[in-house]
Amino acid sequence: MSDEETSTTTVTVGETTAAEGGSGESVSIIASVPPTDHGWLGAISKDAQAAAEKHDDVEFELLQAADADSQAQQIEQAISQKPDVLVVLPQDGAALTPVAQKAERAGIRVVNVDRLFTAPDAATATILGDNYQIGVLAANYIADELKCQGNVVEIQGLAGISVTTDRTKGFTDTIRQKCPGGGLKIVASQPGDFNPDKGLTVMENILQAQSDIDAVYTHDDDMAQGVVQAIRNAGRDDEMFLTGVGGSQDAMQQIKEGGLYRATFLYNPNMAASAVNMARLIGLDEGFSELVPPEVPRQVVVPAAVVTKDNVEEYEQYAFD
Amino acid sequence: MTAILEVRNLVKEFPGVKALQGVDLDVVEGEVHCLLGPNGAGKSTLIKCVSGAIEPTAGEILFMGEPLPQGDPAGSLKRGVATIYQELDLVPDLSVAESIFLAHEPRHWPLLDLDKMYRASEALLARLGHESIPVRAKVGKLRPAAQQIVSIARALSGDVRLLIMDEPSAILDEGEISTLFEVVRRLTAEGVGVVYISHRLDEIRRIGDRVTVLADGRTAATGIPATTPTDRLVELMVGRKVEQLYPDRPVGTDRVLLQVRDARRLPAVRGVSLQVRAGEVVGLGGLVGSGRTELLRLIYGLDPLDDGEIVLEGKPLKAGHPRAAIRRGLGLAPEDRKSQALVLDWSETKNVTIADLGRFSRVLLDIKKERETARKELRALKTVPDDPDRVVRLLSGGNQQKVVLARWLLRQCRVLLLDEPTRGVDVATKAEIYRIISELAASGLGVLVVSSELEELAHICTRVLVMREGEIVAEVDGKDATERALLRHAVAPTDAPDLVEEVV
Amino acid sequence: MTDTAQTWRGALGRAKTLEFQEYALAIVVVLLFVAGAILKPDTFPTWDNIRNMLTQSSVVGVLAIGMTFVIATAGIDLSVGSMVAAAGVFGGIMVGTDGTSSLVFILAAILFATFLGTCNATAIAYGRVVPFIATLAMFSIARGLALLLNDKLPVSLLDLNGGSFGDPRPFSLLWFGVGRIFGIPVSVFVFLAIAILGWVVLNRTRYGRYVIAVGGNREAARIAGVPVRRIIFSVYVLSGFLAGISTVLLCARLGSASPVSGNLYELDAIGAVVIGGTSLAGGRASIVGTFLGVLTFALIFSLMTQLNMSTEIQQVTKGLIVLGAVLLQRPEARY
Amino acid sequence: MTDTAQTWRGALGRAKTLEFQEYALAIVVVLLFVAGAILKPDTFPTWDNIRNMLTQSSVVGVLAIGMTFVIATAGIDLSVGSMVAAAGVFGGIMVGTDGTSSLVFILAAILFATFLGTCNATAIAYGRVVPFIATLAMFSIARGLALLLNDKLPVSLLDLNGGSFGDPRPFSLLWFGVGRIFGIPVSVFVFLAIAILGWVVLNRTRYGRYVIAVGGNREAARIAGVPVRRIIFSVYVLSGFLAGISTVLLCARLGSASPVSGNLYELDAIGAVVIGGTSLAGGRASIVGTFLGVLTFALIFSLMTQLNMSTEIQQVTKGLIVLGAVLLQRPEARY
Ligand SMILES: Nc1ncnc2c1ncn2[C@@H]1O[C@H](COP(=O)(O)OP(=O)(O)OP(=O)(O)O)[C@@H](O)[C@H]1O
Ligand SMILES: Nc1ncnc2c1ncn2[C@@H]1O[C@H](COP(=O)(O)OP(=O)(O)OP(=O)(O)O)[C@@H](O)[C@H]1O
Ligand SMILES: [Mg+2]
Ligand SMILES: [Mg+2]
Repeated sequence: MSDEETSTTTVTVGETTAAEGGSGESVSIIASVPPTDHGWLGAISKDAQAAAEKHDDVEFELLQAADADSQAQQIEQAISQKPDVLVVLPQDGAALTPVAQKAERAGIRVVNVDRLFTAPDAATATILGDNYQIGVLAANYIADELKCQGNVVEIQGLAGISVTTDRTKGFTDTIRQKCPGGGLKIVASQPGDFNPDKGLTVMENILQAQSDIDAVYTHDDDMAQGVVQAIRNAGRDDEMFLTGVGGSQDAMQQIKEGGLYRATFLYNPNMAASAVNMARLIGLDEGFSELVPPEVPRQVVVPAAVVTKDNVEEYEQYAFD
Repeated sequence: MTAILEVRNLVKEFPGVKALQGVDLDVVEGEVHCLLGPNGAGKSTLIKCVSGAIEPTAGEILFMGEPLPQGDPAGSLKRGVATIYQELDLVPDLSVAESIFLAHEPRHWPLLDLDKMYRASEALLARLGHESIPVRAKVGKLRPAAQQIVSIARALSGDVRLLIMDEPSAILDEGEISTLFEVVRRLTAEGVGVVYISHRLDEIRRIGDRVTVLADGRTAATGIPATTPTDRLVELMVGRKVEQLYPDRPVGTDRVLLQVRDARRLPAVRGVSLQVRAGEVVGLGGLVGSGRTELLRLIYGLDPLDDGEIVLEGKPLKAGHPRAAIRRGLGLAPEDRKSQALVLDWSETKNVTIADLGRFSRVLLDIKKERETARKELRALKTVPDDPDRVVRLLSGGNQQKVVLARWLLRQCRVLLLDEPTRGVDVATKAEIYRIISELAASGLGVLVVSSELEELAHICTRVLVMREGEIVAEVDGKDATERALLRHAVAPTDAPDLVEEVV
Repeated sequence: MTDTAQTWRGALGRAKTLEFQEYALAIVVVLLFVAGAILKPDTFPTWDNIRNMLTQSSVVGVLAIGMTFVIATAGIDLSVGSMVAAAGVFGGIMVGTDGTSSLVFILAAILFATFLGTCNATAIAYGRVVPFIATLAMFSIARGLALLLNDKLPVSLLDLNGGSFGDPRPFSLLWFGVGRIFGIPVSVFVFLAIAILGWVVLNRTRYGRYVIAVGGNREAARIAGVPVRRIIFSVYVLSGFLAGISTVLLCARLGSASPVSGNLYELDAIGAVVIGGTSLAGGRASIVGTFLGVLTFALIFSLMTQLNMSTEIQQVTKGLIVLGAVLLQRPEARY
Repeated sequence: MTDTAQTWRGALGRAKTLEFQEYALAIVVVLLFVAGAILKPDTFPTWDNIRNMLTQSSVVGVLAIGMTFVIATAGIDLSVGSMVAAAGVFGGIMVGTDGTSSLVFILAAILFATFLGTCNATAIAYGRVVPFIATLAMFSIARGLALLLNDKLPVSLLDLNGGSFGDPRPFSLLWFGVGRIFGIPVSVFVFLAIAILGWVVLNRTRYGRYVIAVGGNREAARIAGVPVRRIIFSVYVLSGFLAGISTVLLCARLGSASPVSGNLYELDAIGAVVIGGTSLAGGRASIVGTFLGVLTFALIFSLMTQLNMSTEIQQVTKGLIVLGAVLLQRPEARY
């Protein structure tokens, strides 16, 4: 993933150009997201909706799919409705690539959010968070806190999807680089399926097996609640600390209170709003892809941020519940 | 004498079938009222209406002068109507005691009083002469005959005012029937009324007081004395005289078709050797549980042999492979049609042709030809209805049996194994089946018939073998065979000689 | 006897229950379509949308045809969804990154799924493991294999030969996903062909008769000479094989093979089969019913997404429609 | 006649199948435990870990006891996992954010789950919908409700009264999660109590005999005077009620109620019941078997996570162990 070259653009794409785009016609945008039964994704769809409502000239529709296959089916149906722009947050980048290509070929511009398509011609513009970087940040944070010495447990997301793979890879790569002596050991690494109750039981078992844990890296704030609970139930909250991903209200609250929950890593869910703004711009400006106006970059990477007790106040505005 | 049961003008219509079209029946205290009628006449339907298992379409049922609640089995039971159904209607997964007391279990509230249940069950079974049936065993693990005893015990487990028995003797042997009759006599002496259904006409005279004849859903005669001559009863039933019940005895040839050498599978079969020649009808008599069914299963390859050999036309049969047996020309009509022979949700056609689909299939099945062929076979057996599309589950018991027979008539076998082929079949059809067996033999087949009706074996077989405790204890030439003689062999020498006396 | 004989001819006493259920389900399908046409008159009753719904139903549809055979023998196959995932990934790694051959993928996927089905079949027919448990084990094993085979990563299949997107060469992988013949998607042809073939095999061949006999009364079937064990074996192999075909259709549309695909397909397939009137107790099976059941689910899904319901409302609505559909087709009283 | 009588005794010897299966499964449980003790001698065979495994099994265990009754009547309940989620969220919103009463949560969750179970029961017993379909619909509906009730958000339950962490007051919600009596977790007591009660009800009361009778031969049960419809109704209500208790045990440990919890619990519960020897065809049920089945799954899960196997290897291993467990306990030939 090429974070260096592209992460330059700010998150507030479109706000400035919004006013001048009023050519009288309206833009129809269809957004497709995975099921929003999950904090971060829920925030994504709410923000997108809100951003769309700010503009009179945007006809907005939000679709939710249960899994990658049904999302593909949904987008196929959306294509038949011929919107101007499709905003797609794919459940699985690879799986959704062909259907996005199909949309592009049908003359519908696609804005890819968060999880990358695997082919360059699948999207006109891309706005993404960087899951690999989240792993990197988490590893850095934990390594610094523990001074490269101790036992770390990783509670992963759902096995087999790119989000999980990237968050794991960024984490393990960085640990290896940063603590070459091997003083920082990942003693257990198990999937919690982004699910609090799975996180709970998995952590319960790991607590049985590992008598000495210094830090827990979880892939998600919602799931982390189950992990936190397992640690507390075992009465071992003084022994270790824990980090999350996402930036939920609950997590921020606990970070503020101090204790077990030490940090979370987030990229602003507001990227969905940015995506809608971007989509609107693209939609208003027909033939945009030929002209490639400099104010709409092809790829925007939203940098991930570390939220700790020190800076939690400034990030609280971005928290979702 | 007071009437216990009065049935007035009872009508029952199933979708597309009028099973009862105005039937009358009355049963008085202390009598055994026999119900007679050909297969499909509506006997079972009638008694199910009384027991509450089904709801009549119209008509009146009075019990002790009061209307009986309709379609409410629990209600009928509570008033003292106990029923033994034709089809063994037990729950295989309950123990014997639990089955006997299902829905009226003795309780130490809130728990079951298991002790009392076991003791009472043992007492009931003892009363029926079967104290040895283990009351804790699952009913499904018992042999059919033992299950039937459990059904009877169940019927007697409550307060009985009216006892209804639908062909209870079909799977019992002579000894067990005698015990049953003993119990019935005791009950009638106490004033209980009994409705008794059977296709064995000899039983009518042994136990019955009065007879009602059903034919085609109507009462052909009601309340006539049990002493009415058999000929007359048969005529009432089938609307004509049955000229000749038993056909001529086939003589057989010298060509040995089937040879069983020292077949053994413990504990049921303990070393049996026999031969069936072309053109012969060989009878296999014995008491229930003597191992006849097990022997047929061994020959047919359904169970593995412990020891011994089955030879068909000079070549040994692979043991444990029914398909191989069928391919070599064996056919088996098993004794329990519901669980072993029929796919109940299938049409008559499909049940008839299942063993011989090859004849209708190139790549695809020729279902028109299949249907026509099946219809022809069913007609030949006078199956009612012979509608080839009719679901077998809805047929009367006797007609289901005919469907099974039709299957093996269709598939022309070399040797046919028939396990109780006339069980539950009416007189006219019995005659028909005897005739067919004899014709098959005449055409060169070998037939091995197991039957608990020793009388029929005595009349239709070239030779009769008698089994006892898994061994063949006697071979009687057909011409010398009498029911009495066969029974002597079948019963162990130590057994009470009065049993033999009583039967004959 | 003639008068009663006549009434016996009466249609109702015959094996009509199943047909009735099929008609009722057909009505449900029509009702759903009409509802869609009323609620979304511009986009729902279009040729494009119909084509789309049929394409969507093809993946689960093919599985459901196999499932009908399995359930007809009173069995069940919980592993089809996982097999789809495993077969896809296996096919994907077979072609490798330089992969040029669609055929290799297609064959590898189908063979692998058939192999997994054969494992089920062996455990059930020869190991005498209850189908529910054997296929539950495979549900877990195949999903594990899907993750294991390519290190939890999806495999892209876009570079297979013949495969430019707009106009894939006939019989290339992508052609099965987006190709058309006479304007009808290839995957729809595949589904229809398998459904029709399934119907013929089930209703017009000796094999089909045996399948139902085994489910209807295993002991009776054995005594009548049906090779019970082989029949049971065969239906699980068949289910695996069709899972392979389903994999091809899915991956062709997705252009990739993902180790997490096929999730809960077994529930959809079983649901379609059961709603179509095939009895889980075995012995009664209807391919037409299954086909209609698959359509019902596809219609519900399409309608709800077009109405842009949120996930949770969708789930509630879907449940209610399924319940309604079954209540509508409910046959006579059963107890 | 004494001779025939004697041979009937032989029948008894064959009625042992179920018991044999239970013993065999007990051996599997022991084997798994021994394997754990060998592979992780320091941490696995400890009192703490046993306590942990029992606590973990309590949630699915309680569901599995209910499921045993349902399956004994030849039914199935696919909705238990979704009901757990819905009941948790419902209980959560009932106490509100200022919620102070554990009792309100507990009652609300149990009542709501029972209500959902009653919906299943009504559809199945009175609407005559096939259990698979009715509960598949509820599977979807209850999950939708769980998401809908609190706008897709989890509800925190940490502030319920009585609930300081280290030492929750008896009968407060958290007490059910972390409380102990004589060193044994409360949730284990609850599970054991329900299992024992379940055994007594199934084997020693009239109701239990009715349940078996209905599953073993519905028609025979009916004509024997068993209120078939009411029995069928009752088992689904019972399953809902126990889903409510399971909800309490889960949420007590989790300290929150999540709309995505309970995922695939139905498969675990059904798997435990079936591996325990209860027949999906009804009529044969073993609470002891179910209990051992639940332990088997808990042991497998605990062992594999403690060994830190990767997911994909876990899934393959789990499948193989399940298969092995069933092969080990396989009774005599079935066809
Ligand atoms: N549930 C049903 N639905 C439709 N038809 C039925 C049903 N039950 C019985 N019949 C039909 O009603 C008629 C009477 O059947 P019934 O069982 O009463 O005969 P039966 O006199 O007892 O005969 P058998 O001597 O063979 O037992 C038969 O033609 C049968 O096919
Ligand atoms: N299901 C079974 N369970 C236990 N024992 C059985 C079973 N079936 C048969 N047997 C044994 O085999 C012996 C022979 O039974 P079988 O049914 O073969 O006798 P039969 O002479 O054919 O009697 P019937 O007239 O009832 O058919 C019985 O004594 C019994 O002990
Ligand atoms: Mg009858
Ligand atoms: Mg016999």
